[in-house]
Amino acid sequence: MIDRKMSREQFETQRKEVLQSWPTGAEVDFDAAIALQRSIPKEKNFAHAMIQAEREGRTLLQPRAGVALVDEHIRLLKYLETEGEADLLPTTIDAYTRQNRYTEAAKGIEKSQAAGTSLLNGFPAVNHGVAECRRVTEAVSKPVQVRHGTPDARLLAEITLAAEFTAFEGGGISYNIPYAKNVPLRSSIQYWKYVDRLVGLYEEAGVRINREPFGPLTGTLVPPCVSHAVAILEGLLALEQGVVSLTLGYGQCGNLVQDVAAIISLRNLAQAYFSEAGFENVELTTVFHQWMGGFPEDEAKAFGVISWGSVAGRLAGATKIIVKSPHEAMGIPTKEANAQGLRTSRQIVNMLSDQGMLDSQAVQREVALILRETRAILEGAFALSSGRDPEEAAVRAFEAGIIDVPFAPSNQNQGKILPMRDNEGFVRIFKAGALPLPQDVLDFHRERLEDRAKAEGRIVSLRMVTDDIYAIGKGRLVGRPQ
Amino acid sequence: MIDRKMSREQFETQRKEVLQSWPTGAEVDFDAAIALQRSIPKEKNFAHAMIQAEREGRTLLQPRAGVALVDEHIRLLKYLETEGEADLLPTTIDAYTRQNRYTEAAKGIEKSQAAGTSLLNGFPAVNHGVAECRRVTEAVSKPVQVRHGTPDARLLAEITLAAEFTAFEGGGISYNIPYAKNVPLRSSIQYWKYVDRLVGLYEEAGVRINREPFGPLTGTLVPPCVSHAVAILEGLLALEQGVVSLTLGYGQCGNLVQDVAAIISLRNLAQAYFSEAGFENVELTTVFHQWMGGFPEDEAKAFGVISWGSVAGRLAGATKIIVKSPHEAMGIPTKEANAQGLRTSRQIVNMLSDQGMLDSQAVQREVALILRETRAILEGAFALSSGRDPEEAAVRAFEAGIIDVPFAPSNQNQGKILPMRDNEGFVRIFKAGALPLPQDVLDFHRERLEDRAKAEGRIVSLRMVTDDIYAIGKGRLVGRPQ
Amino acid sequence: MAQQEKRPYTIVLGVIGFDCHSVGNKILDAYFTEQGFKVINLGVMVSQDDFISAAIESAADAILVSSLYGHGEIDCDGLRGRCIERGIGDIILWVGGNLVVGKKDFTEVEAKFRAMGFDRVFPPDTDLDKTVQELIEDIEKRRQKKAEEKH
Amino acid sequence: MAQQEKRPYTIVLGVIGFDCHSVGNKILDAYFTEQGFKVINLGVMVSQDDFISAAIESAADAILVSSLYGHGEIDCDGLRGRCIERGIGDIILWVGGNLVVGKKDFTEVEAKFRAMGFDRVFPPDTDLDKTVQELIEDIEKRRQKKAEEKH
Repeated sequence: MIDRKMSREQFETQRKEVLQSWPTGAEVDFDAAIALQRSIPKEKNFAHAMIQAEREGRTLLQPRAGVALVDEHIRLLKYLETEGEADLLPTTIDAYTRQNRYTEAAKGIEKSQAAGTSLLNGFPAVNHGVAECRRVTEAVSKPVQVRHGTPDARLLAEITLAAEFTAFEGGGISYNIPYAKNVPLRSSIQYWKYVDRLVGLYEEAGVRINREPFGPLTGTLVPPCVSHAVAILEGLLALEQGVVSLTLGYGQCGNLVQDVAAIISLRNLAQAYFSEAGFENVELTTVFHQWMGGFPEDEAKAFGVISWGSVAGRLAGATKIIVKSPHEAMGIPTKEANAQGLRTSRQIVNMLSDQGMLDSQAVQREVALILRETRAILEGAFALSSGRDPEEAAVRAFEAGIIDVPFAPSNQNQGKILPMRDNEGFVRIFKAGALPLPQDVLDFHRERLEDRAKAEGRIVSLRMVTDDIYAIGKGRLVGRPQ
Repeated sequence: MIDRKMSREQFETQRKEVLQSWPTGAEVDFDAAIALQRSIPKEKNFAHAMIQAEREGRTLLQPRAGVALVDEHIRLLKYLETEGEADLLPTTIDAYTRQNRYTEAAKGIEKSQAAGTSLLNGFPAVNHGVAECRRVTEAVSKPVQVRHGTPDARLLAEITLAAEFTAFEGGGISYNIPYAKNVPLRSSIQYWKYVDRLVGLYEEAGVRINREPFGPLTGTLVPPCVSHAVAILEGLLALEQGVVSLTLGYGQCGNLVQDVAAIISLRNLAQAYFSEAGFENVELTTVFHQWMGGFPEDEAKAFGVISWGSVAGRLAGATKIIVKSPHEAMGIPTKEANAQGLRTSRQIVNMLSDQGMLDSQAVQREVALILRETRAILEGAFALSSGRDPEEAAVRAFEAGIIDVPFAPSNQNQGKILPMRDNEGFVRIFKAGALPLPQDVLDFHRERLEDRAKAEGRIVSLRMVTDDIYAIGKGRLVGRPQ
Repeated sequence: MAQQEKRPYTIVLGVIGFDCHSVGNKILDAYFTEQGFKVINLGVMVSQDDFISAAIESAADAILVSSLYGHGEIDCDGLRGRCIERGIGDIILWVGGNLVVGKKDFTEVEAKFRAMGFDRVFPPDTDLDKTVQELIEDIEKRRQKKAEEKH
Repeated sequence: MAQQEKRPYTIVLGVIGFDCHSVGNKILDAYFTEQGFKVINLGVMVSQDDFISAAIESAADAILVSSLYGHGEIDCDGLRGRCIERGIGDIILWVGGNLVVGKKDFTEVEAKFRAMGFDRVFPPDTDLDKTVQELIEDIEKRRQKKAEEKH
């Protein structure tokens, strides 16, 4: 096993720079942070909540939420905790902070104060600083995670972990490719190595912080093998830096068999690859994201989409589900709508919690397929690196299009693959680009798509992809001609 | 095959009496009714819509709805058709009419006119008469069914079928045992023989009317074998009188495997028993009722229950689903809430319509169990009759407790059986009364209940039954101790 | 007097009008029986006069009326008056369930049924463990008052 | 003049500010290209000046701004003024998406963005087949006006 941990010296050199990049960085005192984190009761530690749920076979519910001002944000989280019955709380970071544009974020805070309502789409944690952020975590009784989409989240991690947040979403691939335009993948992976090392340092000091690579990527018809390949690589990168509590994610595709098979295969792949790489003491858990694509505008229909996500997430046995709201089509929800989405999901998850996971021959067949596909991609990626280095593998695989995320904004991504639903709504691959899938697998995908085209009396075409993207918003799974 | 059709002479003698029992009976002109029914376009015929959906593998959606006054009722149905996107429309009859209390219904109409809002819980079709009822069916573009709960629905059937309704719910058992206190079962079966014969006469005149025994019975933890036994007997009674379009029903129990197995086994049993009795040209379809028990008061949670019902109904491949509304806990919904329930269900059914039915070993196992149980009950019932007469079998089976419906109000029912959920939420039998189930089946039920009791650290008891009845309303499937 | 206090609390249960919702009624019966009450359960579809006759016959402390089907407003109208006419005007009258057609603000519903002469009005999700205490208190108060009147 | 009319309709597309929602942008690009437009697609995270520079370089008829992340109100403020300053004050400016934080009445949102100088404002579920006609009409009108001004 090759030790790829960032050296303490290297870390401290960067740290100085990171903490000086914005005034609030000066508030970070690592020793004080450790002491504070140690004093947090177990039930407020995210990693603890996740592994407990996993062991007991429970599925936890977590919303997304964040507003510009601290007191408003506290009110929001408290509401989601009481009225929404959330098991886990989020703090979603605003888009300016995600791009390290703290000056713009400051303007957003000011404008929000003036307008009396949040004009930012999230909570600008860096601008607020450690002491103010701590007010958030201390005001609530549930564990709180930082959720964002930040290619360089080093300062954000320093500030929020010092402020008693106990979980941090993201990764060098999953918070670059879908969230940036031209940040070199090598850079974002380096930034995230820092974050993971920071979490590793907390771990070494006896504080377990949960890390969660962002599973859904672009959230738009991403085939499970693509997001699984990214999840495994990011998982390895995190474990290499000393992370122990790791949650791997997947965004709902909509076909129940595929969604259940995706969570089963994700666990299976993670265990195999992590163990092969020598990581035996991983606290592995999973997260299932309710449908990330377009939603129906009608709230009653949106409740249907939310419920379906909860059904699939629970029947797949995910450790937690990230919940949408009936306002999804309209952007950021009110706290009331957010709590409604949580309560609908709660009812579903509770009613299903006594019932077993879904298992069927169809699920087993699909699991076998996803395993083969993901292994083909990962082995294709590792073949480009020496010593199975996940960083090198990721960078070169993206360059070569061996990993290719559909509809991603980043110029680090080839963007040659195109997904499409088959006749039963499974997400299949229409254009495979340079994905190194076995020929019989590619043939299988093509056959399934031809079946659908035949059923619809048209030829397999780009138009079908567009139809699929808008289908759920228009009330269906497969985008059929009207 | 023994011909048990009511003779035309017997029918006409009764008819005279029936039509004289309230002034609006005089409006019924059978020849004119036939002519009118024949002129209805195909797509407004309920039987046609059902068999088309069955053949195409689609699942239709139907709400419950009815108010006191004609114009208000038309507005309600038109709203459910346009804003609710309902495939099939109902006309739910008020509780006074169900007990043939037309004088009280008249008072309800008056009070409703005075109050400017409906004080009746349904549409008093008999009081309104043929011409007024026809205004309802002619104002909408979807097929309309009469839904009620009337032990003696002879006049109601005459009036509504003459007014172009094309489907009529109910049966001599299912509209007595859960809906009356002391109407002799033999009487209600006779009343319904008349209704079925009337439908047979329409059929002979070239007009197909859909008949639907009421599947859920008391809607409260009814084991599938009990409701299936009733459905088969009522199906036979209807077919004997010349009914062709027959929809058998089942009310959601809440465990997915059991619910899917229930619909599969219901189809299977119906085909076998009907064919054995010599009925080969039956247009058999199925109806799945979303959860009929207590609902959560919170609308967001109610949306979860509604969605779960739609998931189960669709994965079971039911021909239609009867839809609840988010106001369910509060009684009769507004038209807006009713349409919301429909749209949530629509989104679910549409998203699932491309996906296959659920099949798994667990489903197959449960199907086999329900088949054995139902056959045991039915054979026990038939053993009490000569020539496998379903009427005699039903009457004697209820007397003997061989068929026994939990929580029914009728004194015609022994009320000795008690159902209870097992640890996975399957409805099992706690007290079997005189149900003639094989000993190994009874042992299996008991074992499953003991497993649950063990998991909950208590003994199997009546308290668990009560807990189960309120569980979904309180946000869970199994009523566990807090 | 001591003997009188030992008399079990006696209640008449039933679902009024043409309502055949039997599940809640069976549960109320089982619950109050378990709590040591003497329960005269008339089941479903009970008329006003049947309630009163049963209450007179059993010398009941209270009549607990259920209505689930939305016609409660019509069915319950005049019940207190009928009780007065038949000589049990002071009986405890409770009503609970889905009392009106549709989703209405409960405080309005409560006001309406209190105006009709019901002592307490309950929504369908009432917690029985809390309610039973109120019922005992109401009964004790009524018995005490009756006892005082006798003296 | 005849030649000028044959010039393809040229539009600049992009997602403004620090918004990286790329799916809709890719679909708009594919759609307008298929419809025969010349599409200059700047992708996601486009600044106001980038939009204007691209429009000047390509002599574009219109700028179609997308914003999905709720910061549209901050990001779009002043775009028309900047166009005027840089000499393309008459360019067609469209904006669409989830323009503000949270669920707001669309007519209010529309009024707000029209007041900022946008010619048309669209919700996220806009039907492209309808919109393309409006765009052609707007462009034709602008070209005609420009032609008339020259004479």
